[in-house]
Amino acid sequence: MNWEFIMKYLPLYEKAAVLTVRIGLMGVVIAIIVGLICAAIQYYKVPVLKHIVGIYIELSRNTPLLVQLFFIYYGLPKVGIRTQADVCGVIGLAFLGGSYMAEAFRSGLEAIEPIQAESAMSLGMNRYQMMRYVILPQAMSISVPAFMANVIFLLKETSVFSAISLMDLMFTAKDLIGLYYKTTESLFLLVVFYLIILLPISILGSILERRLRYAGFGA
Amino acid sequence: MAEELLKIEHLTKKFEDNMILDDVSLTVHRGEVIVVVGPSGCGKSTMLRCINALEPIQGGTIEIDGQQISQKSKNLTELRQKVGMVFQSYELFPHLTVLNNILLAPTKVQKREKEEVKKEAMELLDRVGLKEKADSFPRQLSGGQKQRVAIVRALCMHPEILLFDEVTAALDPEMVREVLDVMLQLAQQGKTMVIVTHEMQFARAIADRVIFLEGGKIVEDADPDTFFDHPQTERAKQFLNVFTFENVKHKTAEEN
Amino acid sequence: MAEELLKIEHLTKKFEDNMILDDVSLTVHRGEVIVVVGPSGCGKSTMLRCINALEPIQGGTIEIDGQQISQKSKNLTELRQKVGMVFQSYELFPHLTVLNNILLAPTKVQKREKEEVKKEAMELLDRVGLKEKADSFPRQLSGGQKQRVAIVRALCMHPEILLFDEVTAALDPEMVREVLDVMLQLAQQGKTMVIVTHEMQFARAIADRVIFLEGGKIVEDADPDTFFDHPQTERAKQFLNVFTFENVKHKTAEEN
Amino acid sequence: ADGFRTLDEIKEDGTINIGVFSDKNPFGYVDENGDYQGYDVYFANRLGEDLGVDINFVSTEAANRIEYLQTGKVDVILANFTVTPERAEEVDFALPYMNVALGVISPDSNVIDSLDNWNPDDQMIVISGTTAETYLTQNYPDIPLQKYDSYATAKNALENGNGVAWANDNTEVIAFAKQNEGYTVGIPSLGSADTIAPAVTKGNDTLLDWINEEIQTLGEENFFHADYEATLLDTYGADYEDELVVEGGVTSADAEADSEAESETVADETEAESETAAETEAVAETESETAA
Amino acid sequence: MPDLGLEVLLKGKNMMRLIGGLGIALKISLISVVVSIPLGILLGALMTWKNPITKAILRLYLEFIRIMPQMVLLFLVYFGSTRAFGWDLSGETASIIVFILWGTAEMSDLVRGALSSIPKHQYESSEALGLSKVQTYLYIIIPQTLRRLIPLSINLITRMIKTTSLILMIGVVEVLKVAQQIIEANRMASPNAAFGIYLAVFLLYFLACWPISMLAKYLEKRWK
Ligand SMILES: Nc1ncnc2c1ncn2[C@@H]1O[C@H](COP(=O)(O)OP(=O)(O)OP(=O)(O)O)[C@@H](O)[C@H]1O
Ligand SMILES: Nc1ncnc2c1ncn2[C@@H]1O[C@H](COP(=O)(O)OP(=O)(O)OP(=O)(O)O)[C@@H](O)[C@H]1O
Ligand SMILES: [Mg+2]
Ligand SMILES: [Mg+2]
Repeated sequence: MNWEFIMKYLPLYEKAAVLTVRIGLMGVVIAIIVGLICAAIQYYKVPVLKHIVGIYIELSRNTPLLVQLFFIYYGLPKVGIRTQADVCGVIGLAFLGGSYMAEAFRSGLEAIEPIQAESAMSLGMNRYQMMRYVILPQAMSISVPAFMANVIFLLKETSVFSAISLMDLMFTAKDLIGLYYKTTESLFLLVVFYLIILLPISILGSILERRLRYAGFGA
Repeated sequence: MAEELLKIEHLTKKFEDNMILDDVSLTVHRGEVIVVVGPSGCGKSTMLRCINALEPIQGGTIEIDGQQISQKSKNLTELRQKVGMVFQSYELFPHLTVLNNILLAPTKVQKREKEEVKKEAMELLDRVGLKEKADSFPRQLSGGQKQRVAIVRALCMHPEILLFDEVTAALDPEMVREVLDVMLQLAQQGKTMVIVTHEMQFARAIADRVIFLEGGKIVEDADPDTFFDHPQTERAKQFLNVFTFENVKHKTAEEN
Repeated sequence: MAEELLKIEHLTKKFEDNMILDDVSLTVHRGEVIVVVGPSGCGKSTMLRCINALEPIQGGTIEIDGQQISQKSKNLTELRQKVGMVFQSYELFPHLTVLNNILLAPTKVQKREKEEVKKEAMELLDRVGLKEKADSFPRQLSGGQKQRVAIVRALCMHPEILLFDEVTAALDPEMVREVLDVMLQLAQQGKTMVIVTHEMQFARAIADRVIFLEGGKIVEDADPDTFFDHPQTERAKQFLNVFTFENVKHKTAEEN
Repeated sequence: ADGFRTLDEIKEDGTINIGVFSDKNPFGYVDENGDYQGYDVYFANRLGEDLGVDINFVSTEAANRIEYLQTGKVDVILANFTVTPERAEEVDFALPYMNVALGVISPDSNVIDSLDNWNPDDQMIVISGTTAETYLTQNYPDIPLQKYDSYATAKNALENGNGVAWANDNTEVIAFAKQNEGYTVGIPSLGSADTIAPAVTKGNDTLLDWINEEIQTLGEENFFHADYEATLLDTYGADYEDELVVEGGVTSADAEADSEAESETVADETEAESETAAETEAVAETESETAA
Repeated sequence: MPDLGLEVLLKGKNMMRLIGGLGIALKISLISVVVSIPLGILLGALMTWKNPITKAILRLYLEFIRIMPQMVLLFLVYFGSTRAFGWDLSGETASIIVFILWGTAEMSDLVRGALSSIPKHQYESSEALGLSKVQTYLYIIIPQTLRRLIPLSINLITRMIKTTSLILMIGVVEVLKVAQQIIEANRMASPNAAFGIYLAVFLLYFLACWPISMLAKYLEKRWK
């Protein structure tokens, strides 16, 4: 292990980690928004739109992110739709993550017994009050484990951004291997940085999940 | 006779093509306690749900306090506040404490003062023996405690009429008793109630009138003594038979 | 007196440091029907589970047909075959049809001829009115039907004694009746049974002896008429009170 | 062995693993029938034939080539591998079979003909692990590079306008300009004039010696000219033939200096530059601050 | 209408080559799943062991595998391990190794979940009928666990197929690489082929994964 090399290229990895996290989080945030909209459309069974959402979810869940990115980044410009690499990364992640988030939210909503809505209604609440005070708070907390799993999944998926020339962690490692042939050191740094990013989120996720599973409300 | 609080006339209700309630008419006066009995699937729950406009109806009218209620009523949420409902399964909001379960609707829907409602809620909780559970969450309560909270929650909205749908069906005998005792109290206070139950002894004790529903039709409508001791129809007799047993032990004893 | 089939002597059972069964002794003779009643948590289920060696015991002995049974018994599976057990929740195997649920143990454990067992199973199914459900899966049955299958499954092993643990607690009244009727039939046929139930009328009708358990101790052991009409202990009186109601309606009627 | 197979072991096995590009038309690519084609592949086929073994082509990316040799995943790399001193420390190069320098191609609409005064907002497309990347990283650290790991993606990126220009071997960019309308090689020659040679795992002398002998022998029949005519003529026309092809392992500079063929191939390059430059206009005068 | 790559797709063996590339992806996923299932069951069972050292090691392994992006795992095995241990590993073998490592981790988690979702009274009623421990597992627990497991493992196959798209990064010629080769070989004749070819790849992956996930969904619903 060449520590000199490691120290020298540490800053490069730091920069890459920032980019990984930044684009990853942007993708996750948009995925959440997309997911919420899709889940709402499916929950309220909005005509026409619900079919479109259904098709989107199937397409997105049954194709790899790398192929989605290749199509967006290299294919679409041929019909005049051009995107910058970072924008493309965010779009790709949101396209993929949107369906995963939608499923997480939808299963949260569906896990709530209809009797909850009915008792809210029989207490005289209108639709908005019912959603705001009864359904959403419960659905959100039920979705937490799936939600956290999705966040980790999406951050992991950013590793394919290297294929569209985004200087993320994976890219940096690949590049250094190609430039200086220091495979062991480059991979070592790569693993360390992914652990630094993902381990805390994973631990947070399992804490939240345990709380919800064993204690539930009122822990 | 006291004023007519609930007036159901020629109610029909279908699920797709199945006739669930078939020309049901029923008037409940203020202060009256009506018990509805009948075999499983005869439409008891559906009837209660129609009164609260939780189900769309296909024919007839339902009036509460002189105002017609249906899913299309403009003032539906107001009308629903006149009707308190308690269901079979624990329908407390699991993410709120007992107290917040009770306060939610009075403060958000009726926009009443939080402090005032809180005072009332604590008094009611005290009366059902659950004062010290105010800050517990539903999952920390037993089934019987949950149902008593659900009753308090409904009461705190000051409804004109209370509907109970097999509120003790999922409980152990002692818990059943806790809940039924609360309902007996309410009856003594003169609350208007429509109760669906399978507890025949309780029905006889609490009812002013017993309604026997079968196949979506009201087959009998009588005072409890008449209904339990001299049911008029063959069907009601059969139904009541389910709850009585003939001794078998003597036979076995002889064989021994 | 008929031979002693089940003999429990000075049984103690703890969960960690909680004494659940405290020096319980009970003898059941061939052909006897014993009903065990008592408040929730008093140890009724635990007692039945000990008889079947589903729980390790901390003291005392349990003998079936003269042979001691415990989790360490060498011939445990043989002894268990002498005891048939039906639980509260539908414990049919969901991946097998009704018939295969019944055939599994007789063919795999007792190595009996499949055809012969099948013939017997179909006769028993017929007797509980479920012949045509033989090829259905458990999820296609109602709760009452599942429990009747569970009873047939236990019967098909030719047990010496049958244990029933609140088998109707999760059922609607009519389904309750279907299942209890099957049990009444078995009593008439002279089967030896130990039954835990909250259906007091049924208990009275079927029991040769009623055992009242409280706090892990046998508090009363009497014939049903004595127990229900003249309970000896204050606790038993309190317990039975849960099942009787005093009329309240006249008061309300006066107030109106 | 130390992560490589000797000549005898390869012969015994009956198959040689050769790393080539599969997306670098016309040097190494796969045609619509799934067969490998191109200048490098033509040579590779001949190697296999003369060795008397079957060939297993392994598709490589630029950045993988050293890795593949060092971990023994291939026996030989014939993937347009430019000889550099840094690489020579990691692998052993055989005699060269082609000349190369760097070039920069850009769309006609915005021809880049100098790397000075670079607009910091513009990005230069390069392929990860190529000499272009190394050269620009060392000599023009301020030019933002947009890096791709395959030829296919880099070319797509150029077409799609993701970067303003693409720096690569001049052979490659010239070929691209000839094959695609609307592109100009604004800087035809950058850095040192280099050569392209087969490479083997460091220390695999038996295989290295055999390849060197083979290249020398093939020179007698003008094999690489034939290779050019079969694979590159369509793209470059006849003009470039003498300029690109190195026959018998002897560069024009070597020929003039009459130096020994077995010597370290890298050593003599700087002397070669004036000679090469004089001969053509397409491969222009190289700058003096060469990497070597 | 400019040519967007459809002609190229139909030229020569191009379509067959793409499908062949997908075949490699399918082959790798299938082999990996088939190996992962027994290994996962074994590991899931080992996880229930009381031995704290076994437990700690297994947990470490599972957590590491589940946290690292699959691409990193591929690089670690393909480049890292060949360096460290000096063995010769083809890209395909490396991918199978990674997918088995990953699949086993996922599988063991699924097994654990499936086992713990079998209600306790299933064990008890089986014992009460006099079935021995072995018989209980053989006739009652394993059949029920498998039912829960089969849809989940089918789902794992689709996840693996999707992840095979990454193996072009370690030099395996699969669908995406074939697509790049086709685009490259036809750059002159059809400069816009990237659109059609990548679209075709997108659809091919969809056609491979969608029926499988539908099957999983169907089985899950049916065996609920
Ligand atoms: N949402 C629904 N869609 C279709 N049919 C329904 C629906 N809800 C109830 N039914 C049917 O309507 C009939 C009456 O149901 P209801 O729940 O009112 O019966 P019930 O008298 O309350 O029975 P129980 O004593 O079992 O609660 C039943 O046959 C039931 O199958
Ligand atoms: N596995 C266990 N671990 C610890 N305590 C237990 C366990 N099972 C039962 N208990 C405790 O043992 C006591 C007796 O339980 P048991 O289930 O036998 O009561 P029961 O008389 O059957 O009550 P019910 O009428 O509610 O079925 C209860 O206090 C219960 O909390
Ligand atoms: Mg009902
Ligand atoms: Mg019990």
